[in-house]
Amino acid sequence: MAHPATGGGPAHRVVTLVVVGFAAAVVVVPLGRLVLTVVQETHGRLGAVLSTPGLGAAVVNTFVLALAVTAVAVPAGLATALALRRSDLPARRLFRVAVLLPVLVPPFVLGYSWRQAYGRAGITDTVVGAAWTGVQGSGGVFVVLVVNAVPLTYLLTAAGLAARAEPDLVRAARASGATTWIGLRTVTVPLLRPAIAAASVLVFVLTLESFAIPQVLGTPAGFKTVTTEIYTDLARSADPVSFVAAVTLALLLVASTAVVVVAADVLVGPRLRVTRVSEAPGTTPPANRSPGARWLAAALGGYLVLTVALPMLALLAAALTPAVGVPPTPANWTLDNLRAVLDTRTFDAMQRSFGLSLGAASLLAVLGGCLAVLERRRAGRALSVVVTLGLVMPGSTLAVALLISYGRWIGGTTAIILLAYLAKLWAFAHRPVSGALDRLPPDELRAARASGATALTSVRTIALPPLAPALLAGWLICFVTALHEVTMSSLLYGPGSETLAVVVLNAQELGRVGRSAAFSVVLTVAVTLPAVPLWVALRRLRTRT
Amino acid sequence: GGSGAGGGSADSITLYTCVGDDTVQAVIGGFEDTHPGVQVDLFRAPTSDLNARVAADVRSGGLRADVVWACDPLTMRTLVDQKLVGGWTPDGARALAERYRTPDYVGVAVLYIVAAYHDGAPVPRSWSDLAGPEYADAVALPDPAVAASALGALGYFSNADGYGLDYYRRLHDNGAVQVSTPDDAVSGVASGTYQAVMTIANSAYLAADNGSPIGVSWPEPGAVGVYGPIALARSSTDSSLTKQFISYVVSRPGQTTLANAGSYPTLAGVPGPTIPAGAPIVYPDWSRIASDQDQLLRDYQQIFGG
Amino acid sequence: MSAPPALQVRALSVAYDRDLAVHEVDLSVGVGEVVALLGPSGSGKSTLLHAVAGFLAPSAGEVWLHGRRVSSPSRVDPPERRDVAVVFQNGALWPHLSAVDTVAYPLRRRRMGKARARAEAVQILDRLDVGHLARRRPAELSGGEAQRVGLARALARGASLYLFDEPTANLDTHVRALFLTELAERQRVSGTAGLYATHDAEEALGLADRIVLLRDGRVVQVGPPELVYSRPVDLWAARLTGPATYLSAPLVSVGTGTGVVDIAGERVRVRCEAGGDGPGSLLVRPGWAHLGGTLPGRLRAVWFRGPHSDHQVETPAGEVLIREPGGPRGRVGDRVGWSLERVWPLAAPGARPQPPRTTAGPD
Amino acid sequence: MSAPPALQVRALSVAYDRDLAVHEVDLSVGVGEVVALLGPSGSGKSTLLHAVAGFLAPSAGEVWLHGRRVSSPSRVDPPERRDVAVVFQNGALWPHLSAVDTVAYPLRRRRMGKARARAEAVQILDRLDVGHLARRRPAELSGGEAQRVGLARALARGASLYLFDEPTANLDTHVRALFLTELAERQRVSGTAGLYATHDAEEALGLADRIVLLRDGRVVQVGPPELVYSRPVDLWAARLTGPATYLSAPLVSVGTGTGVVDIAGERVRVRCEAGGDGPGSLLVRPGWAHLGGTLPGRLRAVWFRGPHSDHQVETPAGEVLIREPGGPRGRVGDRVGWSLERVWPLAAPGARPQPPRTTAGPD
Ligand SMILES: Nc1ncnc2c1ncn2[C@@H]1O[C@H](COP(=O)(O)OP(=O)(O)OP(=O)(O)O)[C@@H](O)[C@H]1O
Ligand SMILES: Nc1ncnc2c1ncn2[C@@H]1O[C@H](COP(=O)(O)OP(=O)(O)OP(=O)(O)O)[C@@H](O)[C@H]1O
Ligand SMILES: [Mg+2]
Ligand SMILES: [Mg+2]
Repeated sequence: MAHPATGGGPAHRVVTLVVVGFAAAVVVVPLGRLVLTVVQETHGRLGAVLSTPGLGAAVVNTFVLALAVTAVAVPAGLATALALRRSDLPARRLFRVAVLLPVLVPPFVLGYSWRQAYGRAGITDTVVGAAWTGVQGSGGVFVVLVVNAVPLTYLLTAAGLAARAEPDLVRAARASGATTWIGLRTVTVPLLRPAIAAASVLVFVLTLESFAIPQVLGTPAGFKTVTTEIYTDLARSADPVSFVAAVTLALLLVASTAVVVVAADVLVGPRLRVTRVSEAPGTTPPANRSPGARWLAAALGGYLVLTVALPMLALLAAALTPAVGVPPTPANWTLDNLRAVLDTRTFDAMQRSFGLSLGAASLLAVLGGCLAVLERRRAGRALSVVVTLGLVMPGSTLAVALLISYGRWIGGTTAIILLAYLAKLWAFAHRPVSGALDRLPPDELRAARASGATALTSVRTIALPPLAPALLAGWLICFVTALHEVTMSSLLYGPGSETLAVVVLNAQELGRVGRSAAFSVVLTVAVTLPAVPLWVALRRLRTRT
Repeated sequence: GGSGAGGGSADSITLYTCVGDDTVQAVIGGFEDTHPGVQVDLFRAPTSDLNARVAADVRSGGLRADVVWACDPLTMRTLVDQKLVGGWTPDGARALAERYRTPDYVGVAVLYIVAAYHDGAPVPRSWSDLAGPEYADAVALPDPAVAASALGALGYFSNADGYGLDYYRRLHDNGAVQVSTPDDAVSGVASGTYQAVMTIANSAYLAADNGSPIGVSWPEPGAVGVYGPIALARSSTDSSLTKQFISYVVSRPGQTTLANAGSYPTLAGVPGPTIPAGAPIVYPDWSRIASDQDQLLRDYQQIFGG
Repeated sequence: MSAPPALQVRALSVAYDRDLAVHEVDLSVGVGEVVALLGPSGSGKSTLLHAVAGFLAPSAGEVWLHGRRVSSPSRVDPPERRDVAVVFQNGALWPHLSAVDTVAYPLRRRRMGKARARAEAVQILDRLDVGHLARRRPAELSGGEAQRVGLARALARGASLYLFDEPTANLDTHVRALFLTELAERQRVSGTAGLYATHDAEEALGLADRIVLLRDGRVVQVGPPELVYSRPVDLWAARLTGPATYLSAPLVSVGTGTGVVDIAGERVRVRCEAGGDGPGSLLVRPGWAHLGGTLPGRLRAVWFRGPHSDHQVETPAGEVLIREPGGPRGRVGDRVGWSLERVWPLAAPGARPQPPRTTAGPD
Repeated sequence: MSAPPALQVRALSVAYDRDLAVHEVDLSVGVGEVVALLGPSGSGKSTLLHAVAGFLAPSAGEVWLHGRRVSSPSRVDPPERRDVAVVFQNGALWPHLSAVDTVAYPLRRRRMGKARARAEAVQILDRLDVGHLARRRPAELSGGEAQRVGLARALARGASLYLFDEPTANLDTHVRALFLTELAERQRVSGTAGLYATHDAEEALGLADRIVLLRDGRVVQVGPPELVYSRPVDLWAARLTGPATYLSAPLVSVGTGTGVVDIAGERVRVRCEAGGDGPGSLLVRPGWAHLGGTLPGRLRAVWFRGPHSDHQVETPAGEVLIREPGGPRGRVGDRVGWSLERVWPLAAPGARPQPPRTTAGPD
């Protein structure tokens, strides 16, 4: 619209301060410290760092991989969201939960589970004698990363859809002679663009910084990425040269991501936004079944079996057998691994982790909401980019940065771990909301203001409730990710602040697959149980689609 | 640094280490039993994380550990070079073999690089067997850039006659692949992904004991021994307590506890985990490795995946 | 008739989750005919249109287009396979498309080239006086402009049956006229038929060939405008179709086309078609009584309406509304004489009485 | 006046990215007064209301409420700090809130307890006949029902100035009446003022104390309904305010309140206030001429409009529209006599001629 009347109000200013403050604390300052370190300690060795053999290849690998994964995972997630939105889909509710399962598995375990499912001597190999040797190597890395990213894009686009039901817009297309498919292509999807953009940015960045899966499935085939390079350097970072090299690489990653994200957010983003006209949404039609639904369900089911069921099965097998290579026949079943995960020593770690994750996720939901709202103003956009940089920093580097910045005071406390989670996951909490917020017609906020609501109240009562799905989506991702996060906390923890992942995974070297598997099985159960009522709540919250 | 003596609370020291959890917990337990009222705060992480943590400490007010117990001499050397640790070793160290002693740190545990093979696969008698046709496309090695033990092996082979870097070239041509850590190698061979792998004895035996279908072989010219040194942090504010801890680890009771927990002790005469009778053992020349590790790694990466 | 009707709705019922919004409705629209669907808010107009368009599945009954069955509880042909164009009550414009692309959309769906489609779209927009806004998106249009774009989109569809849902709610008379002439043109040229949902009696009476009165999803009365206006089935229908007042006076005798009314003892001979289901009260339309005459009355209220003024007159037999051209004829409270020209015997008034403002004609 | 007016708009201009939508508008609404903002589609009504509500910042000029300046190019008080209630043209209902919660919203903002707010909300909804839909969300409401919820929300705000943007576009006469009586009640009780944007001349003439004619964002004329209707400043204003035809006949002499018109040689004495800026053509409203009389003419078109019928009569001096109560008086093509009672001298017709349907009164 024209010059929208700017009516901030003091409360609004407070929010701005809080958000800016957090952004500075968890992203700007640590990044700054890293830059400083590099500046002070690369005594012209930058050239040397950049000329490390294989680095070029790693960089190419990283970006090609990120592009490819984004190109495949986003459409896949979108398709899933559209499919699961159909009211006539059989077993819809089950699917809605199943699609999310991959998020629950820690990445490195996910990589392992795929190797066990499809690799040499894996499930398929032993059962039907068909192995996919490519699972170790670029192919495997790509596929598993895609599978890992689909739930994310699904959540984001689904949230976008749920934020505002507009049946009449599609009806208008149909009545203009558009088939279902054309209607999707020309109306539904274009209206989802902001959500799709949000998903794309997230997936892209997520792939750039992904470490565990390339490490587990890529390295054996000599497939290297920037993150694995960084890891290698860190391994020898007792030597200052290697340390600086690692940091330098991380900063390069951040810088190059910044370029991409800025391009996406500042240049493309605004174009994708379309101002909604607030009009009666059109009466919702009662559901009527159509034959296509059954096929859809079948396809979806197949996909889930291949990408979720089999790998999960492999995990379960590993969790129930005493050691790798022991055939998972009932005779060999044991609960040792599960016991090891659930023993008293891990118990308070588990409590701590749940508390930490709950706190982080909830805080993040608030921060994400606030930022998304600020983002409507121009200055906010910059912030959203900054926040995204926190996500792209490889976990280990981010942890180091935080230690350098705050270790002196809060090193080894849960506080610093919380900061790390905030820095890492803020983008997760923010992008879905901002993607969905774009569907809000300005007049609806005005109506609230004209009813006596302050800027903030109007956002709280009008803008956010329809975004409950988006917020919940963000919350869920943050919670789960924080729950099995290990890269950062294993570097940050101290006496009395060990997280569950640290105790269970890091304490036994990651090689002890049995326990790692048991761990993710426990996690899956521990998270799915509360997740189910959460999803029921979500379905009630969303303005009906 | 670790909370100083005279701090109101119970005396405590901080230990940074990368040694396996079982071992560390056991040793700490033993120490705390013999020294009532003392508490050891542990930060335990894989070498990479340990180093990163140290690096971060250094850049934010100095090392916050009193003791560092590393998994390989190389890491320790760099710390010594940065004047972070060293300058003292316990008297008990004299009881150790020469090769485990330096003025700044002493070796208190050993990792042996051995060959693990999947049941049914031919037993590798010599390291060079792994480059042979019966192991084509079925061998995995840990990454020397990540696992210091692997670097030790690299260091040894690179100037062992009959091997040299050419050995790795032959392995690679034979389809051998590189995994991240020795444990990855173990799970790989146990699951049957590989027929034979280069790994460390502890985790190989552990897997075998748990029933993994693998065997362990100490091939000619010998299993490569890589010792894990312990050292006093120069910044330690409570060195007396810290020194007591180090002395304990080196002492016979300490070494015994360590051995019972599944690690190979450095103190002669302390019964440790399995070492087949007459199994050959060799040791890399760390000073040489330290001097040209960059060159070594670069050459290695020319061959493997780089 | 020989050619099958453009639209035939047979015993159609449409239910939302809870309750029936359309109840066993029968109606048909002949080729080239415009039928107005006149009903108060919530009477089921939009629902009926949506069922015809194929957006909603009937819970009972059928919809036939040009002799082809397109909707039945078991089978619903998708909208794109019916030859209908829809104007939505809420506009339903696509936020991401400019006016020209919106109007070009149906053309493109007919495989028309992009350039040509846009050119044609601009023409249609021009005819509705919004050609200069072709590049604007809905958010940059005024209410009426948006509604016109919606109309243009429907016109571009070039269907044989048009479904209009309050298409002129936001249009001023001038633009309204533009649209109605456009519509008339199409009827003439290509025998287009139209089903026109509105709540505006005057509009319905003015443009439709036949009128269907809808009440709570049921058809109350069907017929040509004149008939529906002058012979409503009951008081409710009378009020819906325009200003209505009624005298509670006995109709002493009914002849052919005439009758005698007894008002406070005075006997008045009036026009009065037979067939009204009296003896209830007598419907009096504003034009059926005049100021000046022998009957006694007092002015209760007067409204200036531009071309004419409405006078609420209190009489011994109740209040009547009298419309006279020009300005007000006197002030509130004045005693006035009046005369009665015509009545229509109604069923006893069922609907609740309404505040005078209503009965004061469609405003 | 002693008390400052409820609303004062001073030389207000509002621009969208490109161009001015409101241009140096001055207007004021007294306490307890209802002013109608009458203008065609796109004339800037909504924009003006939005600027008054504080949604848009003026590019020039000021807005004063009860003697307090609330908008100027430099400073814009937020809407919640102005005592105004707004009814949006497009409803602007919140998809996630049920009707009752929507209406309770403004009450809650005034710190009213949840239970009480809801109770009160239901009352208001009841007064607009939608109490039974209290639990429904917008997606489950018909167009008119939704609009009523929007109205109820505004009423619940209980402001001293109401801004209505085509609030009755989707309402039938009955509901319209309910709303208007509610509005009148508030005016009476609490001296509420209203600014009422509409394109419907009849509605504006019927309900407003004063009328402001808006054209392309500029004020064309301001005055009480009668005046605006009978003495429009020009042909455009004449057409906007109702059915208008004009005779191109010389006004030979103008006396006090009367004049003599020469129609095809025949001299006719007519009512005719001075002050029209003729000599241009003569405005004739449908009520100003009558069928039956000495002047020659032929019926060009006839429209039945329920209470009355409009007759388009072709005369030597051009076409005139004559409205007579009751049904049509003759068929198209008939020769008819007619008489002229009153005229208003206009400026030379500037606006482009319009198709007959327009001039045929608000339909
Ligand atoms: N966001 C916008 N950007 C550019 N121009 C706009 C925008 N909104 C409205 N306009 C233009 O401003 C003018 C006034 O719009 P406004 O909505 O005030 O008209 P209106 O009097 O309300 O018309 P209607 O009766 O159709 O609602 C119109 O010409 C419209 O095209
Ligand atoms: N999705 C829905 N769920 C339940 N009831 C509904 C739904 N949509 C509409 N209704 C009800 O169905 C009835 C008919 O609605 P419809 O929109 O057809 O009315 P309408 O004649 O178009 O009214 P209006 O003139 O106000 O648009 C209304 O009572 C409405 O409340
Ligand atoms: Mg409707
Ligand atoms: Mg408007």
